[in-house]
Amino acid sequence: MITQRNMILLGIAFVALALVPAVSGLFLVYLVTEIMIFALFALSFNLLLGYGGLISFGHAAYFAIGAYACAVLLTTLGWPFLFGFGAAILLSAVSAAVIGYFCVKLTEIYFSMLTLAFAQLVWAIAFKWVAVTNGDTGFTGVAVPGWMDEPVRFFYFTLIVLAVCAYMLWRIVNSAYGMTLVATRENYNRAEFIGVNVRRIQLVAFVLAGTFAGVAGALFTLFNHAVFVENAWWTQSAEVMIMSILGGVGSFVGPAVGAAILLILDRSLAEITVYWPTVLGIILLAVLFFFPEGLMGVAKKAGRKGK
Amino acid sequence: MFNNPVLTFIQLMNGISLGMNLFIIAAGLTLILGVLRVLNFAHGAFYMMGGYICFSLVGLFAGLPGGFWLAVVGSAIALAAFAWVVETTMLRHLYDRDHLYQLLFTFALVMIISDLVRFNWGTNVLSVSLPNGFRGATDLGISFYPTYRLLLTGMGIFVAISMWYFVNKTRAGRFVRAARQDREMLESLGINVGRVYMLVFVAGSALAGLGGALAAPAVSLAPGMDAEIIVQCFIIVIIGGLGSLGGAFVGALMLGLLKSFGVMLIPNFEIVLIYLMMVIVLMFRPWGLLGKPEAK
Amino acid sequence: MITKKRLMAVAALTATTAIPTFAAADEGVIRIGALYPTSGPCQMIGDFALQGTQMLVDEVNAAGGVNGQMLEVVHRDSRCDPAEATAMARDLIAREDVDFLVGGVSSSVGQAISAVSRTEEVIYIASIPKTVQMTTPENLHPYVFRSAANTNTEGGSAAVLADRLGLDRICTILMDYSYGHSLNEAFTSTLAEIRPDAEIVVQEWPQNGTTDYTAHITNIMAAGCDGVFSGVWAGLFPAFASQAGPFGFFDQVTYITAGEVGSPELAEQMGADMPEGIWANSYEVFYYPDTPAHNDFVADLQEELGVEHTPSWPVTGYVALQWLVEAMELAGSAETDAVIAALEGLSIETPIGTQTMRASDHQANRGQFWGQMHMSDDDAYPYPVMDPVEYIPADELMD
Amino acid sequence: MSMLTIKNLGMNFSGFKALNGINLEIEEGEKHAVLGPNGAGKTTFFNCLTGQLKPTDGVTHYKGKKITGLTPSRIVNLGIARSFQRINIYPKLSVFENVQVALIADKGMMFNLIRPGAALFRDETAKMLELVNLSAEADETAGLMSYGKQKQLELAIALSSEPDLLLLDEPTAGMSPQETVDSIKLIGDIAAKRKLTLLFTEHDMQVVFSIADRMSVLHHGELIATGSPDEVRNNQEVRRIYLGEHADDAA
Repeated sequence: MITQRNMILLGIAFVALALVPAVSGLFLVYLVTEIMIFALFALSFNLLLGYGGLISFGHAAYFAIGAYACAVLLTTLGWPFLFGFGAAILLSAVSAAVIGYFCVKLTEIYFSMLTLAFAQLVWAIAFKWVAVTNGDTGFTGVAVPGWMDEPVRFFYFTLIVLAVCAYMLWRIVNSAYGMTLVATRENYNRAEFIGVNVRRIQLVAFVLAGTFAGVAGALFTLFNHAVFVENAWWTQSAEVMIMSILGGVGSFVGPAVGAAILLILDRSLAEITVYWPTVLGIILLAVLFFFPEGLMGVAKKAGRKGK
Repeated sequence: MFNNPVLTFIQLMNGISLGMNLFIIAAGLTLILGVLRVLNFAHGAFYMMGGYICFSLVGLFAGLPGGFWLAVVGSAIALAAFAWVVETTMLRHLYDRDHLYQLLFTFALVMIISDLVRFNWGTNVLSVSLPNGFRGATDLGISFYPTYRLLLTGMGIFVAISMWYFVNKTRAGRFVRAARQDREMLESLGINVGRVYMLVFVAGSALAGLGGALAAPAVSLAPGMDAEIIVQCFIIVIIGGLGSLGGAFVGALMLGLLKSFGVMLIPNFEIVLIYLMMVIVLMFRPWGLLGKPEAK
Repeated sequence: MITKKRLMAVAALTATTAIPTFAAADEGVIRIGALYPTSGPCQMIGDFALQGTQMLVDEVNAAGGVNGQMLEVVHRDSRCDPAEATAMARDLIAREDVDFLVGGVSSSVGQAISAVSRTEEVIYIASIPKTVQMTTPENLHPYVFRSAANTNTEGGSAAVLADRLGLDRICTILMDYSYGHSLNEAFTSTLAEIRPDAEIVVQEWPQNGTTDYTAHITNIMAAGCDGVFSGVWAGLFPAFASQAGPFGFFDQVTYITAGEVGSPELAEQMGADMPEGIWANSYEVFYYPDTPAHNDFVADLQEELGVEHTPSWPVTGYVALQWLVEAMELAGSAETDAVIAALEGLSIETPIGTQTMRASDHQANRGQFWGQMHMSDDDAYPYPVMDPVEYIPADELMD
Repeated sequence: MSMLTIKNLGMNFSGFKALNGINLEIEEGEKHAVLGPNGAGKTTFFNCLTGQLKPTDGVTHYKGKKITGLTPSRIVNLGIARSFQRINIYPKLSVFENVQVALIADKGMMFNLIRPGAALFRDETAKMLELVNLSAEADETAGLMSYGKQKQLELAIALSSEPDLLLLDEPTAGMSPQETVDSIKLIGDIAAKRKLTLLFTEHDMQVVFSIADRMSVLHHGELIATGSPDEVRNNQEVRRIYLGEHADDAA
């Protein structure tokens, strides 16, 4: 069965990733760590966009809440790592539940706008609540536990967290719930008339997506020993959306691949030209007009032709 | 603070004139949103282009009488032309697609336009001098007030009235209203909906250009000015109601007044308050203060 | 088939990441990682600072290098974004194998690079970020040094000026983010010390990103103060001036502004729109001081940039690197620990005078050029200049 | 007690009375047709019963429980399912999945994050497809099938909710004469087999008389007659304003 083969391939990808520190220098270790963090962020986002058809414009909020909570709990309050990390994720989940409760009442443009408005509110609070977040200077000097405070160790920590989260997300999207979520995306009205409480299904997606975004945010904090208000700004929400589209929202791994592409493009283009935003913009236009299903969509199509 | 009537009056004028400048820009955005249903993130970039083009045209028309005004008109026309190119070559092919793709398209535009501006005008802060005759202040009886800001106020009201007239009293305006409500109905009437969309996009963008050109002497030009304005415009449009011109007018005034009186009443937290306002409106009245709820 | 393609995508991904090559660790070269914004809103500052950096490298290399080793600058675009700067700083260390980091513009980027320099144990010279937070005890670490003046010096020197101008009722208008708040602390505490009778009447805090200051202008004018201390920095000042001018703001109050409003770049940009008689500061001005060292620097810069009237930002990049070069020469090596030891307490001759790096908090005693803006008498340079202009030293103000 | 009791139901669209003072009782096992020309308010009537619209007046009880004001999904969970006049399926999902999802929802598995959805209720799904004669099309993309088959699928989805009361909105709309005959036979068989109560709207008289045991006539939002087919056929008012004047429309 395809599902099983895919799992095997993901397993191979996992092993390949696990070998990165052994075969490459520190810079790849850093780059891949960063890619893995944003891949998780994008995977969480795609639960909303790809599976739920919900265009959230404020997904950065939960990333930022997880990131700040992790920083504050570990550093300011000095909690033990597991409690701090866990509580940060829990806080993202709770915020997503509260915010999501109001957002899923709206549809389409209004849903997007309310998610944006809430995310901007989170940003404004992070910006103004200087005593806790250190405002625009950024929260630096995060107390990262010694056992993971080393690039390769942190790489493996991230890899394991990513693998666990990706597996959970994979199970979720293929579960009975995942199928129902897709049904609500395909036809909101029909789903209601088979007895599905569509809002509640969407709320669960919102909370799950927020939770995993929170995990990504907490990882980001641990990786950088810092969090910045920019992580809550709407451009971060736009970025995760671009990642998902680049990779393809129609496939499970698409957004993760998109995260890798965007980060690699971002790094390499900036070295070639100061006009990297234009190049990125043109790539985006090309995807929109010629490959609307993203890179994974292209790969699938080519695969079908090849067969 | 209200025990100083002169101060209150000036703050009122500050709020109104700021609101009116914002209205010109937000009116274009709400028009596009209402009719095309496109969340146009590039609207701020169009505003920025308007400002920069005005800067260049002011230099070009330096010798001519009324050069500044020519430059303002020229900027609006330039943006209309630019929008026409964008619409006919790209945007129109996306109308049938999910609005996610339209959103992404406008992101791509933002990236490319900001680079175009950088390439053409550099990253120095540029300023456009206030036009002759508008450098000083005018006696309003209660106090003196900067003449150029009075002009901005007047322009905002002028645009509001002309747009109201256009939308409510002209044949073309009727189509725009109809397109806002029901695209299919318009098609069944044999109207070329594609043309209505194109004209709305062009007109909305011209308003962004006009707003940018008029703002240029007051705000000075710098990269990043697009990002600042777009968030404000979205706030206005949401508070007023997507697609509602009257709503944009009220929303712009509210935002302007909140800014001028907010710094006196709730210094430091206006930024939180603005987003809170946006959240509350969307939660309880998602169609905005003056918009109408959509029938499902 | 889906699955095969998926595998290929993974392979392609691995391949692309592998493309960037490792920098050959050339023993004979000392690599300096420069992090300046060359895109986005702070690009202008970054471009100039980078030119200053390159100029010093060229000078040093032309003279045979440092301890026989050549210098090489590797630049990454920090984009005025701390998250980006963090990644780029790491990239410079891990991929480009740089020995030192210099740069940063905003406070947050400064903090971000400092955080990397701490974990990676690489020396970082902050050439532009001014916030005192970088060198407060909880943030200070052995690897961060600052060649820029800090906000204490900038705000404090403004207070010195306010005292000298005899201002008693003072309003402030400072941007509502860390730079503004740090300036405020420095200004008010110094003022309380040297001019205890002066009163802060009204404090205005424009929001980050605002383009409309009229409400603040109106409040200040209604407050009846005789002086205004402002943190509306050069990038924002033209908008502020065009809004405040028609109200008669600058005629009513004595305006003292931090944030490089006195820099020649801005003066040339604004021309006659620059309000007459305001007090402003700059990192450097090409027309002062008239010393051989400074004149040589200006001449070199004129040649380097091909302009007659040189901008002020290059000196920040230049001096930051000068610290490293002199410290390496003193230490006789480019080893991190040796250079740290050499930097602590080091005094160097910069184009704008002698400066010393304090051992206690790694802060250079960089002062501030202050002056009153007037249209120049020189027909060849018809722009506002600081006249009179002076250098207010940092020693009394840094803390 | 009647299965469905509708009292004084009214729906007002900003001044326009789409439905007005409707009173109707449906008994268990009944096959009840609602007649009326286009624009008479049939679809609005269904929408008000199933929670799609919130009526401005009146209450409806289902098996003694008030259902007015409940959400569509709650009403479905109580045992009322419906089909739509316009095809309303998941066009991009396979036929099999269309039904499987409905079964997942019906069996209360929709919040199960762990059990793989594709493995659930496969036998039940297959049986349901067999019931509506779509077994051969199980793996096809639903939206690409013929109109008639999509209608059959629509029926299967509605049946998957295991309703006691099934509301069918114009089940034969847009079908060819042959499709109509087949489809009506299918509906009749299933209703008999599953002991369903049927409430359906229809414009085709042939269809109505072949299947309904009671019927109502809706005219300008008002119910002008209810009774057995013969009673309604002979009702003076119906004859005058519906069969008489609009005989062509009704045919």
